[in-house]
Amino acid sequence: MSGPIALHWAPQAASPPPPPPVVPSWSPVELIESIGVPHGFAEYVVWPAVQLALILFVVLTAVAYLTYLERKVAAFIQARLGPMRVGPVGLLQPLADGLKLLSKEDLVPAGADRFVYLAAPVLAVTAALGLLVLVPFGAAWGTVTDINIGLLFLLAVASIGVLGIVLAGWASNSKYALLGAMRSSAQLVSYEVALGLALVGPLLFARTLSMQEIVESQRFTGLWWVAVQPLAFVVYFIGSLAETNRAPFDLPESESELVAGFHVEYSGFRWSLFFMAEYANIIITSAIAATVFLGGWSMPGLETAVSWIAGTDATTPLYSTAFTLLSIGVFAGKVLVLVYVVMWVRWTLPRYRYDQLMDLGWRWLIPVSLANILISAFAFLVAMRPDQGGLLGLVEVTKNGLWMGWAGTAYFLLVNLATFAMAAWLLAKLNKTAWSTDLHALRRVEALRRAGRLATAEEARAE
Amino acid sequence: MIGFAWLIPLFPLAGAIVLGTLGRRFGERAVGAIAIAAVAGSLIVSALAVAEYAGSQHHGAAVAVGDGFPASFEWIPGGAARTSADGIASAPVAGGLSIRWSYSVDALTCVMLLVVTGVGLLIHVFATAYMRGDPGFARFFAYLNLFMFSMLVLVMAANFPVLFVGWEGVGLCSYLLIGFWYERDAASDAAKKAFVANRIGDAGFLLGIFGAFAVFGSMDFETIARVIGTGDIVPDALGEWGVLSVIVLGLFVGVAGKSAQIPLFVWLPDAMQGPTPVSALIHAATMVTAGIYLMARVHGVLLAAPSAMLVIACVGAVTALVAGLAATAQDDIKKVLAYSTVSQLGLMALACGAGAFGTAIFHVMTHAFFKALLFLGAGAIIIALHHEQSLSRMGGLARRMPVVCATMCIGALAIAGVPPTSGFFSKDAMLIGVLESTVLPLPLRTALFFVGLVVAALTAYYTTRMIGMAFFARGSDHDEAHGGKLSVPATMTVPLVVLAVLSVFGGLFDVGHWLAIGTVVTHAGWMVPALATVAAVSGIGLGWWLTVVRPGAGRAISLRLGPVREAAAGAFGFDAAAGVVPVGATLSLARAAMLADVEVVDRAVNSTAAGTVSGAGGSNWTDANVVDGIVRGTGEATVSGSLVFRAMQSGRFAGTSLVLAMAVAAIVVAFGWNAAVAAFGHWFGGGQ
Amino acid sequence: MYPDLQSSPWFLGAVIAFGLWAVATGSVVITAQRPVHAALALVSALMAVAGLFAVLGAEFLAGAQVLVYVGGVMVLFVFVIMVVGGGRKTAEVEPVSGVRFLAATVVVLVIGGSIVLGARSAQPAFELRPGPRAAASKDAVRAGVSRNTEDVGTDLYTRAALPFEVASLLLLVAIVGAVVLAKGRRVEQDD
Amino acid sequence: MLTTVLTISGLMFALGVAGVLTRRNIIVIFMAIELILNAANLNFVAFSRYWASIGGISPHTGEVFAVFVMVVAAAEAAVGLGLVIALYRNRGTVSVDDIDLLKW
Repeated sequence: MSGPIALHWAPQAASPPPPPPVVPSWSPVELIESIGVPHGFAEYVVWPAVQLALILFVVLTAVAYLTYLERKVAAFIQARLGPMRVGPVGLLQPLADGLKLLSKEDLVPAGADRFVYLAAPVLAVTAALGLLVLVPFGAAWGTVTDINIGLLFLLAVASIGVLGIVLAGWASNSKYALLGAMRSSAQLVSYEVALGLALVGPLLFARTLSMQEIVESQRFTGLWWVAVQPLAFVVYFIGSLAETNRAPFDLPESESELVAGFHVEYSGFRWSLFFMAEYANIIITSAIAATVFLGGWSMPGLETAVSWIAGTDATTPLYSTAFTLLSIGVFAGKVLVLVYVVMWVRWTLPRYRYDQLMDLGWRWLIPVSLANILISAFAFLVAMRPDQGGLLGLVEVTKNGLWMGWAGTAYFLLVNLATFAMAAWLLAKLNKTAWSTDLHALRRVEALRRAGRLATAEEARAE
Repeated sequence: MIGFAWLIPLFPLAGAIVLGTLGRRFGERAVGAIAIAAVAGSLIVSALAVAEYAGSQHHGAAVAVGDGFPASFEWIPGGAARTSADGIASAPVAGGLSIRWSYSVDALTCVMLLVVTGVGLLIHVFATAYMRGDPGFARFFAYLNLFMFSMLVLVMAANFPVLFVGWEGVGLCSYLLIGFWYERDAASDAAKKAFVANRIGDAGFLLGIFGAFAVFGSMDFETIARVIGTGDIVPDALGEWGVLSVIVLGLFVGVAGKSAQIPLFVWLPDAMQGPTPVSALIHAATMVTAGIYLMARVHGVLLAAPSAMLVIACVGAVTALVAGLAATAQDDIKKVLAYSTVSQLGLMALACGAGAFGTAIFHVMTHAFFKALLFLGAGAIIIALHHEQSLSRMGGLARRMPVVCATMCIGALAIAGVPPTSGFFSKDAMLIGVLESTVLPLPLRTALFFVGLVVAALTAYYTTRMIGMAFFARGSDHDEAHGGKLSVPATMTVPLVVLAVLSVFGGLFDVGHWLAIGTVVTHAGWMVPALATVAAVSGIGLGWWLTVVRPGAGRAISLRLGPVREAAAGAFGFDAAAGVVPVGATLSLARAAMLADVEVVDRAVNSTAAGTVSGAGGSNWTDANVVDGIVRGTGEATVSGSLVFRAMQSGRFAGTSLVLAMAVAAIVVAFGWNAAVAAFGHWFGGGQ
Repeated sequence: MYPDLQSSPWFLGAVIAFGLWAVATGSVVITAQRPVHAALALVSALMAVAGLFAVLGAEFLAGAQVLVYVGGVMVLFVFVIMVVGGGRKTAEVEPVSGVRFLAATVVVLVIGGSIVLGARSAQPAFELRPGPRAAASKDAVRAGVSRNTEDVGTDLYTRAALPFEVASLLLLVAIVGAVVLAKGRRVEQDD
Repeated sequence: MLTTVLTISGLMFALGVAGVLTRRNIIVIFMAIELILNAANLNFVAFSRYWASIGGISPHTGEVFAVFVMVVAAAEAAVGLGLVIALYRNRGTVSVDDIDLLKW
């Protein structure tokens, strides 16, 4: 029984957390002001207008070329060439498609609710494009605006898109469209829960809802949250596939069953609005994933690269421009990789059956994300410094974000990998005995039933 | 980590809930893993908490565990609650009955925590092998985890009510586990017997608690100890029977129920109907020592009532002696161990009565090690021999189960008190504690000391007899000739080996000295150790000679002893009396009740019936003329009245809601009138 | 940027604009002939209220309003309208006409008028300010950024912990109730 | 400033009451009730800001209240719409004027 045993291990005691990473201070607002525009007007009207115009142009072009990319990816996966005729290697194909769609007639079916029918695609595309304001495309002036409830706002506005789909399906006065809309709304509402819950895990580490600050928090800690929240990332990714009605969850628009689902009656430009909304949604969910899980525009070595180009003085316009453009490039790269994975999945996996879809959502993803939140929160609480209410002192909450040493990093990596493994094991265990996923057992039960029916028929005949 | 000690009971509780609700969905491996993980979690947290406690400065003092909901909260509020200005209710004012759910950790709790979780973990591991293939596998571990939860609550409780919750919880689990194989009549009868015996004890225990609250004004152990420490309460003198003595005797009735003292010990031998791991964990190592723990916990109160302590010491000594004798005559291996447990508990009660509480707890610890070891070894034998429990049909197992034999021999040496095993140190300390007691009068001290010596010799004898008959005797059904080695899985042998090591070296941790409550025993002189060693060795020698060297002589002696042996096997009539006395009393009461029923009640009923028949005739006329007239008149009046009222009951939402809104408008106008006049009166030409 | 905004005329302008929007679409809710149109108008009105929340500095509430009401409750409404075939105009005149309409109008005028007049008679000292939140600066990452979500969360999980749990229980009960109600009895066909 | 918000909420409340009183479709009545609840929420937030300006209680009490109102509204919508579906299934109508089972 010697002296007190040191249970509170504080490896950070020797090394205080570093200062927050540098963010350049110059912004093109100064450029606009220098030609005589008043301050507030420049900052709140002119510059955002310029940014929005740029972003809309870039994103809409990207959407058009995503259709091209999708066709190419599909073609390569199926050992074909894909569009090759219009332009070099088919590069002008989206343009041709767009012209075709614009020149088609805008049909309204008989018996449709005209106003709702016409408004629904606009609602869907507005909900999708409205989100672009908040996506942190890059550092410094690479973002339109950054509000304190950024992620919440993104989720909220994204949820409006459901209304567009439901109303479109209903207003078409067509059974295929209605069925597609019903499926879609049920699917979207179900998976929104898992999606939102999955985002809570990384938020524990980011400690903010602001998109830009989420990126900054990862920069500060020097860790992408996917490393400490792999389970949440997987759940989020699956959920985002379902949210964007992508294969293998494309039941609302499955061609083979419902012709095309909720937009079967639409034509021409309004039909293309739905497509724009779908692809914009893919970009945005991928952007959110990149921001929350993959470090957003940040990248190890980004500052070094900038300093090669523009020196180390963070206040110069050159530094700011180089930093912003490079960070936008990094972000675009991450988003493209995710979008590519989405397409890859589409052309690789077969479609889920409807009850399997609901099973996956309610019985797997939601419990898993709930468990993830619980375990992560507990692990976090245990790891915090004793004076901040924790136990082990592996992580410290500073005003710039979380600070953890190698021990803390290792701790969180281990805990979350263990969570991952445990969740998979437990759910497999729990769901194994459930009848609806065990097709083998189902078939056996069906055979037994048939035998029973035969037996009763025999008895009846005997009487 | 003491701040997180409230987690300790929660792990097994979570395990119990998970296994109780979902357990049937998991396989046996998963169930075992969850149950063991729950206990292991408790063990880890306990170990950390104990390490921190031992390393800290508050030696001996109790440390409250945490603050806030799971650790400490207002459980049964009482008294007047005060509400502060910021809307947050503060603690109730002092003076009222306010019971908090709270834990505390002190040295005593530390010892018990380690013993309970450590031995519990080993037995859980053992049980996964023992219960393999049982249809109630998940249920068994749910109960076992629930028991761990209750036991941990019991040892960590900071006041009587919380302790009582744990006390009842372990009783419940004991009941459930004794009757685990409820389809056997014997098991369910034994469970009921244990339950009833414990109820009797609990009645006394509750009276003791109420008395303590009445006298000390609080149920917190710390407060009670403080009140006694102030000297405001005058302790009873020896031979005086004040209220303190009554409280202590009340508590001791509870102790007798839980820790199997005369006359309530009868349930413990029957409790062997439960699965063997249960016997090892609950009915040997942990639950039955709760009574000893309780006496150590409130030793301040006990020390203030020396005459009651004298009773405790005497009851303990008699229990030890009677059970020791009974153990020598048993044939069922588990019953031998059961009576041995009763006997050892008697010794511990004797030590408590003598004031040597620390040594009693010391013996609780060492006893947990070697008795759990012996029980688990017995369990291994029983499983290997396909549920054969009769000693006379065993024999020659030493070759066939070498590991079990070796570990059980170590356990037997330890319980016999052969130096230098742990049993030697703890038993020796208890004997010295009795001899040097400052509570008991001198001649009684010496007499009780010699009773203790006799019990030690008896212990050595019957343990050796059991080991000899099981492992070394020849010429039985299970001799070497009948088969080769019996396979014992590693999940069984590993706990056995660990417990064997603990049984040998457990004596090094002299917790009696560390706890320092009651008489602190110092190992000085050679007299008592020498006597104890002689007693042990002679017992062993006799046992060995009668069972292995000359088994024929042993059988002849037991034949010659005839009726005495029969009496010993039935624990000198206590077992039978437990059935006869209450049953006889109930029967005569029932006979009296029947007589009263026939003579008084039936007569009254018959005459009432006659009166009713004659009254009915008159009633009939009144009914036809008066009542029916009123009823018809009411009906007609209702029909004509309804024509008016039905118009208001349109059943429509619209009308109803309009009326509702009108009422709201009226209220708004009525309440807002003055304000409206004040603000807008000038619009209408009035007011200011 | 936040305190500036609130003392500027833009603030009052925004409140009035959102208010007009809310009231205008709110009146469409109660006059629209088809339930779907009423639902769309209600979505718009709820968005306007969310905008008011945001202007008043309750950003979290604004987000929650859109997420819960528009994304959840209104989808449910539209879903149910679709199930019960509410797209058709009802046979009767909507809203009702005649004496009931007159009575309802009077009642609404009395209640609404009293409330609005009462509100207008409020003390001029009733001034809306951002409150101690901006000043408190609970280690705000950047100066001027409101920590509204964190503050509401702290309040919700500390002072209002018990109501929060009760509310969760209420939701659970509502879920079970809704499932039981909407599932209905399985119709036994015996012929 | 407070008066502006209170006036808006008063108007919304009145609109809600008018909807409840004059509509027949039970779903639309539910929507009108949502209007009333939102008016109440607006009041909560406005008074919350007001208290924030003069201090005293926590400035977020109103917002916390509004959160609870939302919870109740969500629960009400779930149960209420479940009732509507049950009603429609059993009686084939959602007009409150046709549902007069409670009459004598």
